[in-house]
Amino acid sequence: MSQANPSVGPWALWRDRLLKLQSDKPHLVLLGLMLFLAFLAMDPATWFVLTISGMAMGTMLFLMASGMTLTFGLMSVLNLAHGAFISLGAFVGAVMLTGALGVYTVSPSLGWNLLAILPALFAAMAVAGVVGWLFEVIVIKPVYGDHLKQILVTVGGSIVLIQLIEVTWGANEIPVPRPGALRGAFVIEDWVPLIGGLVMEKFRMVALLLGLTVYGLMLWVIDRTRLGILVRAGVENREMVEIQGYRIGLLFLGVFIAGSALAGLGGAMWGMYREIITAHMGEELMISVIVIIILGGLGSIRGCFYGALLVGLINLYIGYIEPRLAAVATVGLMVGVLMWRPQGLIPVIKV
Amino acid sequence: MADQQAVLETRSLTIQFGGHVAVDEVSCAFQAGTLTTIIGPNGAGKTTWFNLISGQLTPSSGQVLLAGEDISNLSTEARTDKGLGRAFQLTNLFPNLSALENVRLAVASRYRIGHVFWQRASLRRDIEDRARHYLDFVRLGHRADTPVSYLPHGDQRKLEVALLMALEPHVFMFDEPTAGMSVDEVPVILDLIANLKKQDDKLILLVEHKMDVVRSLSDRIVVLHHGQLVADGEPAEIIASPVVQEAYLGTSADAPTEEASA
Amino acid sequence: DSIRVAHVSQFSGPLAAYGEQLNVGLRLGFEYATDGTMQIQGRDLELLRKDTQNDPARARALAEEAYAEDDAHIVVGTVASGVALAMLPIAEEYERIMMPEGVADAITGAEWNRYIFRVGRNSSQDAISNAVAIGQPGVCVSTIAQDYAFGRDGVAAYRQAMEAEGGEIVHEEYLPTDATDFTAAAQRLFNSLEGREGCEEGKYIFSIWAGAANPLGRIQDLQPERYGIQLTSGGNILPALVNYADFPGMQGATFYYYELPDNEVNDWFVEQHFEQHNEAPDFFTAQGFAQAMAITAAIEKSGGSTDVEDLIDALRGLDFETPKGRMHIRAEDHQALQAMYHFENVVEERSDWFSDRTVTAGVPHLRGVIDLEDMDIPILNQ
Amino acid sequence: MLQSILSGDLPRSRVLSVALIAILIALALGPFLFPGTRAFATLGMICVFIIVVAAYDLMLGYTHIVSFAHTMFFGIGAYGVALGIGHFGSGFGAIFIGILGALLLSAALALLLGLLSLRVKAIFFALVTLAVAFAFLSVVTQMYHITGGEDGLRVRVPRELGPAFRPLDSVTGFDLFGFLGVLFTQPWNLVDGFRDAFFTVRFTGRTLMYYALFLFAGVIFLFLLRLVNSPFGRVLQAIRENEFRAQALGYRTVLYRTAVVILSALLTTFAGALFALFNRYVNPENTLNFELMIFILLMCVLGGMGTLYGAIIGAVVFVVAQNYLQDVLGALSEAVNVGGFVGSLIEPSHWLLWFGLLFVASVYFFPSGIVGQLRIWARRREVQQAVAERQAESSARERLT
Amino acid sequence: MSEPILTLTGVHADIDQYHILHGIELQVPRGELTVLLGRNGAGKSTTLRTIMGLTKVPRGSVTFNGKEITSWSTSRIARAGIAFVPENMGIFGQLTVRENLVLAGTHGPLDQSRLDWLFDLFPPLKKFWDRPAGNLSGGQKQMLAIARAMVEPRDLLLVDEPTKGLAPAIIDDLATAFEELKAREVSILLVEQNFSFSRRLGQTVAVMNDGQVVHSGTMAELAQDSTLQQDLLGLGLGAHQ
Ligand SMILES: Nc1ncnc2c1ncn2[C@@H]1O[C@H](COP(=O)(O)OP(=O)(O)OP(=O)(O)O)[C@@H](O)[C@H]1O
Ligand SMILES: Nc1ncnc2c1ncn2[C@@H]1O[C@H](COP(=O)(O)OP(=O)(O)OP(=O)(O)O)[C@@H](O)[C@H]1O
Ligand SMILES: [Mg+2]
Ligand SMILES: [Mg+2]
Repeated sequence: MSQANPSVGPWALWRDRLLKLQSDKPHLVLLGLMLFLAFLAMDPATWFVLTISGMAMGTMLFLMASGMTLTFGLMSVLNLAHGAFISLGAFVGAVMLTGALGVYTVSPSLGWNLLAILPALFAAMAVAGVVGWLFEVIVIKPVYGDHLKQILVTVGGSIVLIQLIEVTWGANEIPVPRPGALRGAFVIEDWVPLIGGLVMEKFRMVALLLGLTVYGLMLWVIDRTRLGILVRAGVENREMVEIQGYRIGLLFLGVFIAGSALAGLGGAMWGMYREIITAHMGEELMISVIVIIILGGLGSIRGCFYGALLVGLINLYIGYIEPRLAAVATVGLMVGVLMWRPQGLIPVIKV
Repeated sequence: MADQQAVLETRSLTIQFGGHVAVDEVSCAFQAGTLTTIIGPNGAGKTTWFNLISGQLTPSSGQVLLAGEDISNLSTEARTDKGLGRAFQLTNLFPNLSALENVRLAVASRYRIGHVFWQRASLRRDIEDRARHYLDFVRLGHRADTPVSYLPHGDQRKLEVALLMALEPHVFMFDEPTAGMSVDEVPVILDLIANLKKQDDKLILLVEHKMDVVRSLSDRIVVLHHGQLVADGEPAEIIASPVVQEAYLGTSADAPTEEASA
Repeated sequence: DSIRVAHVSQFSGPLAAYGEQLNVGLRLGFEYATDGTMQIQGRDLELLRKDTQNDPARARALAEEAYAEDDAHIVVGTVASGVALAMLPIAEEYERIMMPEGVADAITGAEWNRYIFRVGRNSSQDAISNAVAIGQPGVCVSTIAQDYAFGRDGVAAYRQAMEAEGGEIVHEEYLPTDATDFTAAAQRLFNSLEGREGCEEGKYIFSIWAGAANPLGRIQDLQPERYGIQLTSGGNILPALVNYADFPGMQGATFYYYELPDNEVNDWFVEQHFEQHNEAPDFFTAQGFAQAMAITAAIEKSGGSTDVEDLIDALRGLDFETPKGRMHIRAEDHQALQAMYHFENVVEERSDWFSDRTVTAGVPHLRGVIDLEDMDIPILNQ
Repeated sequence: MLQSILSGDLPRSRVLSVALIAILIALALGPFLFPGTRAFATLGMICVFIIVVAAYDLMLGYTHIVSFAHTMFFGIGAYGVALGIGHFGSGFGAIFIGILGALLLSAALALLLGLLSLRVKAIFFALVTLAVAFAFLSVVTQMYHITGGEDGLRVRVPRELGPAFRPLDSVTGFDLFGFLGVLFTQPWNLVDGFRDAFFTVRFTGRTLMYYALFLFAGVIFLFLLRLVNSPFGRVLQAIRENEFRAQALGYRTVLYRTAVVILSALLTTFAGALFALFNRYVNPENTLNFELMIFILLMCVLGGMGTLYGAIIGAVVFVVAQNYLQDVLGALSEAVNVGGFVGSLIEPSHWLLWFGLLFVASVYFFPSGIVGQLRIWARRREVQQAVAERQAESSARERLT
Repeated sequence: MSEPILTLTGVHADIDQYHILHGIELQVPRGELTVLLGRNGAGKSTTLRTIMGLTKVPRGSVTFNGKEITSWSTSRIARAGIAFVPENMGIFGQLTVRENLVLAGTHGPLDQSRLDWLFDLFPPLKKFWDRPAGNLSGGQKQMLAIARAMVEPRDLLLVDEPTKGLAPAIIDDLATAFEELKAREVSILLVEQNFSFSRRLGQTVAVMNDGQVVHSGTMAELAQDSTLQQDLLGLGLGAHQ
């Protein structure tokens, strides 16, 4: 303990590395810290279950939040109607699962189930995308560049969308059958050390996979294609992008459609998770979505992913330790992170 | 050296952005009643140095002293309070307010009435009169009621100067005041600056790329290059020096010399 | 002079469906009670309808409006407990009858006044009947409920009744009202029951949950049967019962499911409902029906008088028939009481529940009727 | 005189002046012009929201601080009074203590928020406040043994402010809309209509409360009007336009911003307290909800940001629409009576749909708010008139020569 | 001589309710550098913006390469082969220098030899290649803005006051660059206050005042005639140049 000179030797090296890590990769540091603290606070088996479940919950939240951060990051549009698109996705998904594809749903075979799930997810994305298209043209286009008006207009639009959902599908809560193969849980064999005998919900595992896939795809598009640069430039100065010869209107429209479709996808998944859906379901998620996208750094896909993981985890950990504090803990986490990093964990947009 | 205390002084002032040292150990002192021009290639660190002095940026190391007092840790506002005035290189005004209102804000700051909330601002004739005075000073009297965003670029530059004047500081810092101003307007602004110089207690710092302007106005020229202070002295001597010729005026140097010789 | 009944409930926004069901039930009930004449004791019946938008302030204003401007004799209130509670003082101010629908104990408890009559069940009734349904010595139960008055009251009543039956409450779990992820809670519930001694007659997790995201499904996913734990819960609206398909064999108690009660009124009600709406009547439709039956019975008892004191006298101790069976309004706290239905859940495919789709659902099958005498429903307004 | 009361900031549009005068009369004589409890409640809510929206506009319109935590302060005021009365009984002392406590808490929270806004900027700040407001809401809901949770608290106002107190008996009112209705639909019954339009006003403690509310709204509005037209107000504008430059001019923008946030929070808290006293019931839905926040924002933008008069216009238009749109739809769907999808669209239960559409449309059609738009029109007319005059003059001169 | 690459006939322009241009008549000969002069507020910048389709044109017509482009959208005009360096530079501060240039190359990857030429002209671009453009100095931003317009071959360059804020050495290089562009048959319309710079490069010249073109002719003619200069430009100071 009694190091003669702390500024040399391996200690200093490690401290420097840690400091660097802290400033370069705050998201990883935070994630690690949270996992570690939780590990101290509970027994390993519980910790394991909560961690896996929390991550899965996180990726599901990511599916829902990614669309919003995408539209914000790429076109600086703050779409508070995002929640309505989530609901829309959930309803379309539910209708597909109960109606046209009902038969496949009931069968316990994974193959048949997939025949039901995949079209349902695609339909949710497609319908949300198409509605997003109309929404962009009618509601959003006139208010590009003005966040305040966007907030107002999208809240108004959100009310309208939710009412239209109610007009179409009625104001009742609608049950969503979860396909047979996705019910229940995997049980880890008892002979596995430490975590033997634990269970993990199947649905969450699927959500985890889907979330990771979407994450990978989005990163690829943003990092490897010109699209990313282009739309970011458009946010800063539309006029200049047009002066370079690009049709920015089309570009933004495309991004918005993508964002809406992602909301639809997330909504369909969330509907299957909850098994009962209402038109207001998406709205109720908006706070989590907002916390996630600020936490990660508005507009950052990577940040959104880590933000979602953090929120998913803290909800479960705190939920285990003291459930009343879950909501406050989430917001507390966000405020704390922002005091540390005012632009979020992985900032892309300077304000 | 100690015969007169410097009004403004920077000591080993340094700032780094990432690995890039934009201002590198710059030490320099300025006396009252002088006009110093700072020249140097684009990106030499002139504006950054200004930002460090006026408080828009905090130095990585080194100090800024105003009348012997260390102001390195003061905010921009506090420095302005102490008489440090600054005009910006890229126009930086209140775009939706009228030209007059812009100047009036500066005057109100100078007379420290910003906190008054019980009076009607429009009844403060004294403030308005001063504001009009400065507006006329830069020949913008006829544009008093035009919102700034409607003013052409050159007029905005003039307004920038008017705001600085209205603050009535001890130290004036101009960052390329005449850039984009039409040729017939330039002399007006230059006269204005020259008149300031006549008031003994004022200190004027000027960043300028137009060499004829530099030569006719300056008492002293400071040259920055790669963030470092590379030359400091009488105008004629500096302009003739090979460092400046090479780094700043360009090797071919025919256009500037043409100007210079005319 | 006509009899004016104002239905002040939410017909738009989140709980609109319930308001609508109540209204349908109310109309059907009056149709039945008056043989389609819509007259009681020769007086015309006028049914007004006002939308609270689930906003308590607006609800209060509307109740005032109903009493002051429409001169309504009776205001039938809303299912949202909070809104219902907010409306109660208005009845006192205007000295007119109000019949709220919310289940909060406080309505006929702490916040009660003498103009308040509740035809619906209260949350203790729900909880107690559920305890009675499964309670016996050797039963261990852990509860999960929402963390607010409704949940806490319910669990307290449940605990009392359960202990009276000889069962044991092992652990109480409370979650925020809007919780959607129950993994952590399930983990703790399992921990509380796993390996516990003295639970020969069964280990149960009991949930009292209002709103859409019921925790039972999520808990079931984590396979409680591995620890020999069963689930138990009260009845629910039909859309929620669809998800009960995941819990075959689950037992509990409910105040209504249209195939459980066996009486004439219910037969007529179910038949008419299918005829008019082409789908099964739900929870709140029956509730609205009962409401109408109570009003009609009271006015008949008062001989057609709608004077407030006459109505209060008539309603106190009133017995009347409803689809849920015979009901009785207690004189002490104006709370109506009914027998409850002990059910067991059977998974079936049903095409008749909803007009537009076939569902696989958990259908409550009757195990027994829990009579009034079997339940000790506390009087809370003293 | 008028100049100095209105701090020289006149309506600057004839239509607006007329509307404002009409609103002033309607609010001042309201209980005697519009019978019925709903109308009474509507009048009260208009006064409450005039304070709230004007205070919010000070932040939003004049300083460009977008905060969604405003309802938090409103709620603190409302709950402060409710809890004060709950603990110390229905007296004015209890109300005073409640308000005082609420103001202190609000000031502290506003200070924190102001400090937060230093570190976290612009849209980040806006969204953070949204989440903070949500957390506050969730805390209030969860502390149900103190706050009553979602069920809220009843406010037992002192007798002097309640319905039982009757300082005056039988005052006569004149039902303006009833009379106008007769005038337009059955002019032949004018005399009867005129006679029927008189009604008896129950002048109770609640009416007193309303007038207290009205008075406070008026005074606070005029105070704010003076504030924004003072040198202080000008600095706020400067901060809104370009904070960076305002700093460079020597203004300590931190202080100004924090002062504005605190002042606005305090006024809103006070409005919340008045709301609790007038409404006699508080719950999270009514005082802390995000929806309420958006409504405040909408009133502000609809009326015209950065024009305090917008607060009045916005509050009136919005509160009236919120309270009566459903009735209009009801009448409409009865009159039209079509079935199917279209029919269900105009069902009164879907009034929110139309409300949402109005919401969106109002942002489009009044991009600078109603007041802003009226002023633009007024100025355009002035210019046209000036041009026309000049033409007339010149043509007259031509004719002379 | 061939027909002009750009012709403005009787062009009026409005900004909001203000009428700014009153019937501009202007021709830019193909392959030449035309200088547009005038005092502050004469309407020079507005003229350039109007050509790019950025202001409303209630009357008049703009013809480019024989095609009427008056009512085209800005992006279409740009794709037709016009590059524009606006007065405020309009660089994307959030993007890196590289990304700024990548975007300017609308036809796929950038041509390396052309890039090298630009790096030669404006060395800081190379130095700050992967840094956010918002952090550049005033002059460096100006360089980037100009480079962006030259990164691909275009038929016509509209440049608004390129020399403001540039050090003399760079101005010199810029002049050389314009010479080279001219040699490559690129036509240039240049708005410039720096008379010595424009006199050196300009072949034709137009002088604006109050939203109208009040004089047009060759540069040689104007450069000789100091009374004309005095008249049109008020070159009190410039006269001694
Ligand atoms: N957005 C605007 N709204 C109203 N008027 C404007 C606007 N922009 C410019 N103007 C007016 O148009 C006229 C011409 O402006 P323009 O910018 O074209 O001048 P300029 O010749 O480029 O001047 P400078 O040399 O100063 O850049 C000016 O009188 C200016 O006031
Ligand atoms: N915030 C910043 N982050 C990173 N680099 C910066 C930042 N600000 C300035 N620089 C860099 O510092 C150097 C000095 O810039 P500065 O603006 O001081 O130049 P300047 O001498 O004023 O040049 P000019 O004559 O072009 O205005 C430039 O290379 C610039 O890229
Ligand atoms: Mg500079
Ligand atoms: Mg210009």
